[in-house]
Amino acid sequence: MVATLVQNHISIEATPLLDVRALSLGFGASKTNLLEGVRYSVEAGETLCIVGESGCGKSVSSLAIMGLLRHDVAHIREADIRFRGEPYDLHDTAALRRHRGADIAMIFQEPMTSLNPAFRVGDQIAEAVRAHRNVTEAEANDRAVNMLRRVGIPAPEARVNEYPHQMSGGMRQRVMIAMALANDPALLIADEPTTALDVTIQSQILDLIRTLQAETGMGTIMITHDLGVVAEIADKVAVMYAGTIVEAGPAEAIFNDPQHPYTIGLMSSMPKLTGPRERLTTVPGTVPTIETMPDGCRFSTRCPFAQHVCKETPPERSFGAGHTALCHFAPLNERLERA
Amino acid sequence: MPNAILTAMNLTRHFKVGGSLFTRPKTLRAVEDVSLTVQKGETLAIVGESGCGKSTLARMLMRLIAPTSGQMTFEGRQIDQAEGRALTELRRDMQFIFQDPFSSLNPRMTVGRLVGEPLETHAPQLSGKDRRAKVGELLAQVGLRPEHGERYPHEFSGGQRQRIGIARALASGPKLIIGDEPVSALDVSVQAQVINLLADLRDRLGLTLVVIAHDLAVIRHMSDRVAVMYLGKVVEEGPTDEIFATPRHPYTMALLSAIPEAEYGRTRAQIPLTGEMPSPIDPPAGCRFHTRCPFAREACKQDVPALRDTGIAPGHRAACHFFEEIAAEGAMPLPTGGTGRSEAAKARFALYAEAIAGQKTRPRAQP
Amino acid sequence: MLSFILRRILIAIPTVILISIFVFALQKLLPGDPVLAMAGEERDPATIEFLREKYRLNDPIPVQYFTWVGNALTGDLGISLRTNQPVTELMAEKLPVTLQLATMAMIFALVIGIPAGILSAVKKGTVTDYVANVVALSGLSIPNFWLGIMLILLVSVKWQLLPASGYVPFDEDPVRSIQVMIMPAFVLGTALAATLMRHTRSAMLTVLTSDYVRTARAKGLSERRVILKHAFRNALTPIVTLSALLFGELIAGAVLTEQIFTVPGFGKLVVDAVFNRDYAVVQGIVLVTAVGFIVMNLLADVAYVLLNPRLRS
Amino acid sequence: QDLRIALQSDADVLDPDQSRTFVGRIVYASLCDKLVDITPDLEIIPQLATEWEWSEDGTSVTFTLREDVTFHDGTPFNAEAVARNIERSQTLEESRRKSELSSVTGTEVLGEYEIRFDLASADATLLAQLADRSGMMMSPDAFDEAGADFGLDPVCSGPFEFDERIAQDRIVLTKFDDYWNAEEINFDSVTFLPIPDTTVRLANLQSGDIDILERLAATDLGQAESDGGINVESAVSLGYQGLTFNVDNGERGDNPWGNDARLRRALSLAVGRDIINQVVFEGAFAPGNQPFPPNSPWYDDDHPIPERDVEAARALLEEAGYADGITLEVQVPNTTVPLQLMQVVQSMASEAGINIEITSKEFATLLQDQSAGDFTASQIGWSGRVDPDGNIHQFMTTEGGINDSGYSNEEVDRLLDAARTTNDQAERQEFYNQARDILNEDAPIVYLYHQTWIWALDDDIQGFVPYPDGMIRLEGVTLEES
Amino acid sequence: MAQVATPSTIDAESANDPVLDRRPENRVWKKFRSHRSAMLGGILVTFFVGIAILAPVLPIPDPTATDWGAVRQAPSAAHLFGTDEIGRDVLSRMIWGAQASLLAGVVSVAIAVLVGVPLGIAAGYFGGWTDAVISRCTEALLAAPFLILAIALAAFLGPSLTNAMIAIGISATPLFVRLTRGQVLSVAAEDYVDSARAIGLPTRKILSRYILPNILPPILVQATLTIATAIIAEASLSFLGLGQQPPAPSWGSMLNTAKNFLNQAPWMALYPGIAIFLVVLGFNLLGDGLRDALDPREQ
Ligand SMILES: Nc1ncnc2c1ncn2[C@@H]1O[C@H](COP(=O)(O)OP(=O)(O)OP(=O)(O)O)[C@@H](O)[C@H]1O
Ligand SMILES: Nc1ncnc2c1ncn2[C@@H]1O[C@H](COP(=O)(O)OP(=O)(O)OP(=O)(O)O)[C@@H](O)[C@H]1O
Ligand SMILES: [Mg+2]
Ligand SMILES: [Mg+2]
Repeated sequence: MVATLVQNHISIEATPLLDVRALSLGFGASKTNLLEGVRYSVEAGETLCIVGESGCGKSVSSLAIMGLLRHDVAHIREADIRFRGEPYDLHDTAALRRHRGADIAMIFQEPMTSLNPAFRVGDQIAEAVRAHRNVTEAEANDRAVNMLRRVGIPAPEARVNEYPHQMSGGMRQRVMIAMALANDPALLIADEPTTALDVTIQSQILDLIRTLQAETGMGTIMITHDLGVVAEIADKVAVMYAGTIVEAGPAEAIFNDPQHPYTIGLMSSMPKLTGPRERLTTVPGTVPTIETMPDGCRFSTRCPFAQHVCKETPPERSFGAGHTALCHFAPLNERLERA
Repeated sequence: MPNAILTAMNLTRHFKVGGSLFTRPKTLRAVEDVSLTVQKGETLAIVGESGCGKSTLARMLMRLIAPTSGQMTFEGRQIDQAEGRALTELRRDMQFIFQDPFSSLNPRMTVGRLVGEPLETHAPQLSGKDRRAKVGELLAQVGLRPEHGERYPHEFSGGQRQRIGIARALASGPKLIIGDEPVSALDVSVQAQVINLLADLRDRLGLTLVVIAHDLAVIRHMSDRVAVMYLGKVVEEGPTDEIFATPRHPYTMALLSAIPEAEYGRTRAQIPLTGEMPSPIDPPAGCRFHTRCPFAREACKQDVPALRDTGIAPGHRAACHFFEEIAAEGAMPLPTGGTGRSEAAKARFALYAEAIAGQKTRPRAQP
Repeated sequence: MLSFILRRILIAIPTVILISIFVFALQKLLPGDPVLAMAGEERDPATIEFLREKYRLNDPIPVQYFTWVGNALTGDLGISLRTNQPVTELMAEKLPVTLQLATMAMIFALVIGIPAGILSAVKKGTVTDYVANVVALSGLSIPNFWLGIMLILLVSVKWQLLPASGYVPFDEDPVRSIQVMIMPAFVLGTALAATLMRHTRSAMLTVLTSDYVRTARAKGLSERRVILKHAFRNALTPIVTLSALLFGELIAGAVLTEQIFTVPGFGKLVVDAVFNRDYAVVQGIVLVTAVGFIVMNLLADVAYVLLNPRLRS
Repeated sequence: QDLRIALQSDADVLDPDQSRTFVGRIVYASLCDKLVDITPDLEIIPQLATEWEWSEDGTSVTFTLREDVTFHDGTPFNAEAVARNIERSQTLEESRRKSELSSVTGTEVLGEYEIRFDLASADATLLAQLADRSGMMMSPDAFDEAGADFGLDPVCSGPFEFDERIAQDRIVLTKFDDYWNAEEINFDSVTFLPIPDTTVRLANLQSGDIDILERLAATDLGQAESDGGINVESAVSLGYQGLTFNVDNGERGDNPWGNDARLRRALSLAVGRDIINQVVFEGAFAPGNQPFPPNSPWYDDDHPIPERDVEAARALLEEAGYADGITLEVQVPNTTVPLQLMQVVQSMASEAGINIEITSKEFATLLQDQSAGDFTASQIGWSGRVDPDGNIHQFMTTEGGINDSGYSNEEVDRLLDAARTTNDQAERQEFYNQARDILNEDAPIVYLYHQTWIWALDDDIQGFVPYPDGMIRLEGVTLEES
Repeated sequence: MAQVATPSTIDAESANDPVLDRRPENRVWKKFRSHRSAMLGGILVTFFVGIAILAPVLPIPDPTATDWGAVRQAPSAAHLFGTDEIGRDVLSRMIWGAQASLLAGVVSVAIAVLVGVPLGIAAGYFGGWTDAVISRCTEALLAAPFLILAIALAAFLGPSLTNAMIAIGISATPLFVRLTRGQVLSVAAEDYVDSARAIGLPTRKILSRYILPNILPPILVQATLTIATAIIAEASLSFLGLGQQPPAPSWGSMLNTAKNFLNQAPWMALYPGIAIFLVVLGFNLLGDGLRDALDPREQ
């Protein structure tokens, strides 16, 4: 099964696995879109990291793709998405449900609360299998045991019969991963899968995801705001600020050659483990709320370089090899000078 | 120790837990026999995996919970049994910053009242007007505006709320502030704001800080000294630089090696820790770390290691039977160099830092 | 498990003692001489004096109390002043009746209240939600006696569908027994259904926003399965606890309902006993309902534990 | 064939010697025969005793008994049995019949079926007592064995024998095959069902769940009559309803209303008894101003029911010194009819300047307060007795057992005692009339109305005879399924 | 404590901060007004409170004036809602009865809240013996049948509307004790309560400023539900002669009388029944709205 999947992925390599060309949506009565023209793509076998501060819309965008946003509160205003080259309709609930858990799987940030406390973990995994495959209960249970083994849980035959509360956070997150991968999805969306965990456990989980990805060739979207995790795992990075992707590109380019002032600010805010201990450079101010969202560049209220022109929608500038940034002045060192 | 402001001797705290409907309660040894000294004016950091007893220790130091056994002194006064007036006074001199800025502010009180409340208790002689002025001052001190006093906590972002918490802690004019993971709940850009703020306040007001965290980069950035905890015990302590450069306890090493570094291509060989952290309800005998220690030997299963001087730097101590041998094996892997930023990128970072510091820029005439 | 139950029983003892003292204090507080109520229209003084002696009503209250407790411990709750029947026998006769009524009412309440609560939570803010809430509130605000009589007039008199009142023991004729009990159970169940509906709704609303429900959806499960299996299973816990608390209300409500439909159960027994100052019966009933209440709560706790894998280990 | 009868409440203990409720007596009518019975016109007629003869001075009476009677347990009925019954009624500690038989000093068995009762003095009320619970004959063997618990399984000699009882649910009696008058009895069993709510009682009849109900609410009359499947029968009761004033019962008797009869008479004048009857009882009850209803032979025609006269009432108030009006607190049982009644009275009285404050009380409380003298006025009534003495003596004589108003008048005491001891109807009537002259002036009780017993029956029921005592006698009653 | 002017190094908040309306009362009111069902509830309750207060000046017949010629008359132009069993105007009695019924509902719930909440707070916050004693008494009270409790209290206090309210209040108290205790247990575990202890705030103030305001919302909701029960309980109590004394009207006693005439005069039950329903609905909608409006975290 693994083999066929890998083959499949080779045959469709030309088109990205998931190609979000434009995604805009708003909540409730608000006219301003929370997500504005979000675009990114991920290919099979590749890891895309979405970074950005808390509340910028990372989770909302992935929930939208999963079809897990409530239709009565979230209004999708624009959605041009392809999955494996085919149009992917965010309004077709039935189709979304077929995709969910089968081709596209998701794991969430909170391992402690994301598993149903009332059911055995084995049943919860088996349920995911049976939702999409026509298998017997016994087969589904076997699959559950196998999956637990694959995510490195010792004695999986016994563990399937345990309840979530009997497991530690790290184990639960592994169960979540096992559940997400139970149907060999083509795409895994991991929404801050390690934020709630210790560094030692975190590195185990990241290793696990990496290994599994190598085995099955699935594409991964990893949401995080921990740049350390990004540096470790990402092939590509998309930097999100207030609902827009302000910069995207190969991981190396983002780390070593960031273009957008926000990306630079973010990198500067990280305390370092080596080198001299200097006062941290920060991104001053706070993120605008949806009501106070400025026109044009959304970062303009906090950007130390903001000029009048920033009231206009910034152009997307390209810096080669898929590295783009939305800024009037990128590259800064070329377009700006000291006053 | 003439300069010690807070000392703790053999602090222990047990909880009765479980006692579920079926079983009798078990003893959870959250903190076991911890001794610490905090010097006036220094910043002491306490690190450790979650659940290792950091918060319990902090709350004990703050006397929010009583120790099961052990002594504490504050400026030479015995405080472990303080009650009533003595406790109120202690709380003027010693303040607390909570981990979660979202849950630690009463959602139904305005910020002004929240910050003014410690004044009400500790400086009752102040008139209402003076108190309001003082609250405005405090808010300004943490980078908020006095008008913000009329608003409710939920109208603020996480970073702003943490500032409110800090303003509140500063209100009584404390000598020592204990922060229980004051930045863990914040994301990097906000975290940086709060870290800078704390550093400024410490420098300006001459505060002593005890900071709890599990992010080692944050620790390294903020502290003078570090104590590393594992499963209720301090396993290593010493000056920050020594701990990061020459960690001696295998747990400290593992912790340091597991931190992903935010630099492209920079990696470090990991010291793999197997298994999960044991439960404090039933801690392993001997060295508590032996179940996960890659260097564990027979002796570790029986003998409880004491904190010993490492001889690397004054005050650097580790609780491991074999740290000399492990160090000799050269076990602590060094990070690789990373790919490094381009010159253009470095220029951009410099430009950014200058702009933040107030340097104006203007668009270059485009070619 | 056993030790848990034992501990709970130990905790309940002071409650029972408190209740028994309370009931005895009542005797002192309540005006209306039981003997006067019993002596008949003529109120012959000799009879009155004799009855006082016979039922030891001249003893000081504490003496009466300890006599009663002593007898109660041996299973003797005295005899009814009104019919001369032993109280235990009377209660043994009435208990199945009220149990049947309460059970059927509870079933009604559950069958109506829970689905309505789930529906209105799932459809929060829609017309369905409003309608369900309004119906629930009307269930709460229509007095039982009113609803009861309306039902009798419509169902029994006008449409002649069900017997108007009375009782047929279940073991005698199950079908008829249930038929007779349908209306009273429904009336008793409405207010309960309303309460259950409101609570189910709020429990479901909490659960529906929880992470594990999101997880269930992310697995691609059908909405039906997400709601009925994942969400409801967890919303059930508070509902079970509540249902036990509602037992008290059920008994209180049974008083009026049994009166209207002439169901010869506990409620009717207690009303008649109170009005006739038949203290032995009042005391017996209060004691038994109190114990019943405590047992219900105990069962709820056990169910709570059983429903909560976390507490089971 | 089973006959189902709905009663207003549950009977108490089924031992004629211990029993005290009205509904209990309805059950006995089918369960226990008495020495004598009454006609609808209140004449005493034979039942277990075929004839009786008074001695000259009225201090003894000799009964000849029916010979073909056995109790339900097979024990034969004879003079010996009667003697033991009387003895039990007089000596059983729990017996509530003692005062009713207080005039009987002893019995003498004269033959198998002949017995003489010896009396302390002439007692005109005795036969009427023997027409009720005091005259009910129980199997002596059964009561000897059961003692005070006889009521759990009563054994008498009536047309039906006891089968089972479930408290508050039903009492089932089955036909007694050896009944002396068995050919008059047409049912295999009779079931009594207590159904307190009048609306529900009627609903049960309409839905066919029962065959007969007693005490239909007057307000339901129209509905019952308009229902083609229901017949209604009625009889004015022997009892009365009124306001009892505290004239001299304890400290609270010392109040304007207790001290000044003019006030009480003013109130009596202020209320329109016809209006009450029309508004509250749809005109079905009988207005009243005496302990006996106007259709009773004992009614004193010299004091007819007064017309409502607000002016006269005001004048009396003024005369008593309350020209500006006066307040009267009345305690009322907290049930629909009394409350409705009192609100009507209240409304009418207010027009005469009497401000009535209604305090509704739960019945047991009301009764206690009343007997303890803790009241000013109390709305209460009396279910009535066959003999006139039962409606007046114990209420109006100084030592009367139920003289809650604390009324005391030597002349009245004398007249009422005298009326007891003569068997001459005309002479008794005269005593009562003389007493009435005084009592009408003093008005310790203001009588308002006499209830009418209303039975609603399935129209398949034939042969039902309404009796003023409110009992249901099943001799000759038939049910023909249509 | 050394004071230094705000250092420039600390990020000052940008000056143009947009918060629409600073005053909390205004915000609560605004939120409340935009809550459609809450407004409906408010209007219903205001309407009934209004007629209860205005009863004396409204152009309606005397609620106790009897008319022997018009007993149990169906609604007509003369009597819009018909007349009752002794010829009184049902509309007028309904309007006057609003007073007694609303009072019965509100006052008895107020009693239950004022007694139950402090006890619940004490039990929940102090725990130990205080909790044990309060909890046991509460359970005992919960287990005792309402009717018996009510009769005893009625008898003890004497029959009147006030005492009926007290009786209902006392029997609703255990519920509030329980609810409050549970809430306190969860609120007391919140960080902000610890933060109050950390600044050395006395217990008294912790209870009044930290615990009380935060446990209020569910209590508010329960209170509005209990108002319904209380209005109906007044009816049951007037059945025991405990409630409003005749001839003064209350909806409960009107319904109680009406039940005997459901066949002959259904309007006697219909209108007070509808009034009770509307008031209960009103209070519940109001409660839902208030809870949302008072919660600063709720949008
Ligand atoms: N149902 C909703 N209604 C209105 N606003 C919403 C809703 N859900 C999310 N939001 C808003 O959308 C914004 C983006 O939320 P999102 O969860 O995507 O942030 P995030 O980037 O994942 O942050 P974090 O790192 O904290 O998880 C937030 O400001 C949030 O308040
Ligand atoms: N009140 C309490 N009752 C019972 N157990 C407790 C209590 N407080 C803490 N513990 C337990 O004590 C241990 C140490 O907890 P503590 O909160 O001090 O850890 P921590 O190091 O602060 O963890 P984190 O990083 O997650 O905040 C944990 O196992 C915890 O479950
Ligand atoms: Mg998120
Ligand atoms: Mg902690």
